[in-house]
Amino acid sequence: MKSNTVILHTAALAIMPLQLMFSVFLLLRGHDEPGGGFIGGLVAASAFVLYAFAFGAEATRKLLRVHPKDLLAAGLLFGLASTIPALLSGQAMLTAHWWELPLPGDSYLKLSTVLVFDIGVYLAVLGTLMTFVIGLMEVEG
Amino acid sequence: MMLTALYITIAMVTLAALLNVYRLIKGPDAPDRILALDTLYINAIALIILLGITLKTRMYLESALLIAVMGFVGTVAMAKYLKRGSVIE
Amino acid sequence: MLDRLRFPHPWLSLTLFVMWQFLSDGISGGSIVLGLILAWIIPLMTQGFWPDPPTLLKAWKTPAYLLRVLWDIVVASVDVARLILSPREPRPMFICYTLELKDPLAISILASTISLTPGTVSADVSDDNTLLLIHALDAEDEQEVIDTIRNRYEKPLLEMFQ
Amino acid sequence: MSTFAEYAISAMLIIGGVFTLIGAIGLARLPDFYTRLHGPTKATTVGVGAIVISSVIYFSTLGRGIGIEEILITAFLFMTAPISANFLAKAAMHLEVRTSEKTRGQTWDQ
Repeated sequence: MKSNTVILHTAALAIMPLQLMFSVFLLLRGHDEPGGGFIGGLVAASAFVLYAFAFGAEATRKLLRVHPKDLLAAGLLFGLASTIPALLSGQAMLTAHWWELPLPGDSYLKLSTVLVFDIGVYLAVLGTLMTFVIGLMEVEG
Repeated sequence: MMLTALYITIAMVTLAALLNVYRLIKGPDAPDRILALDTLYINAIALIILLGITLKTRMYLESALLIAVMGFVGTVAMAKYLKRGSVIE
Repeated sequence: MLDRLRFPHPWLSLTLFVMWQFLSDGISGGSIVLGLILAWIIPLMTQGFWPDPPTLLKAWKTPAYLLRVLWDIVVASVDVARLILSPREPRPMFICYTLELKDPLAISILASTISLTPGTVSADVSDDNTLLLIHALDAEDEQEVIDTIRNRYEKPLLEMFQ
Repeated sequence: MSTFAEYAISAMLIIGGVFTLIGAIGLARLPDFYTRLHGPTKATTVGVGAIVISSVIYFSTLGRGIGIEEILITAFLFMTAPISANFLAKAAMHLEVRTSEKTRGQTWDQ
């Protein structure tokens, strides 16, 4: 490995889980408070970028497991899927639909097409940024 | 009394930010400028928290956390660029 | 699939789970389910890259160390503040410090501690993890700084990581 | 809000402001890069820490509970400040930034 990166290694390993959790938090609270898919995707991308600083391009690719372009495509598919319930019930495209799943402990898991759309944005942003970063790595060789 | 303390603190942090801008412009070297930027974003976090206290809302704390996350990655990226001439090896 | 359902880093998982309960405004069925999922997936993603699991043999010594560091951080800031405000020129010095610690995590903790405590910033770790370059803002004597660090921070860390 | 809480919040705010300002004065006034590194890593981090504590006290007296965000911000700043300082010092050593004449000891670059 490159000259001493002990401190960066430890830092990346300690900070990355926090960043990933924060990104999921931002994604999920996006419907009725500030936050949402875009900023959540940015934070997730920053976690992976920090990882790339510490461990290099190959390790980041391995960590992602899929090619970032596939993430981007999956995000777009999620966005498309969020339009289907409205179309099936004969309303205007992208009309929001809500379902509530009862859970033990007297609480509900709120699912909605808005959330599906937000997950799509999240994946698309993450995929785009990681495509940039990995593309730049390949240019530099 | 708390309000007075709040305004004095806001004035002090703003002054601190101005001093950082002075260092940012004067340099003399690239690491100095990055250090000034790093301190500037920490001051921005302080200002956002103070704004939240003034407006009695916790809505802005997420943005402060966001600046902390992104600012750190930015500082590391710039320092790595100076050291290697490239950000990712 | 089932053999993947394990927690490679129980402490990390526990921290993530507890933190998620706080983040999602109180404990509810939904937050517990999501917290468990996150506490499972995130450590699993990064597990291959942790160095040999840090063996915190004496975990109960951590709070004492943290409190000491926290107190020293406050003292350090007052020291630095006084120096910045006094008209006297500081006497900076670069110091080479020989590490006794071997564990990478322990070295990182020591370096961070040094950066946050009185008058010193750790500037670099040598390639073979045996030397630490320290910049002292206002040092009288090289040996004095080395002794302080050795007794105050490295000894407790040595006891914690073996 | 009780008077005691109000005094505590005011004191914490002023302490935070003073430390932040001193960190910035150090950044503007000290002679070379390595000495300037000391201001932001210590004084500014502690300053923001004090301001965060006052925010925690304030919102808990308003009855909105203790938020994890403040704790996360503090933990994050205390974790990242030394690492940024370390990286900037490495970059400065690589670029062979001028040190003030009074500096004793040698830098190294690898």
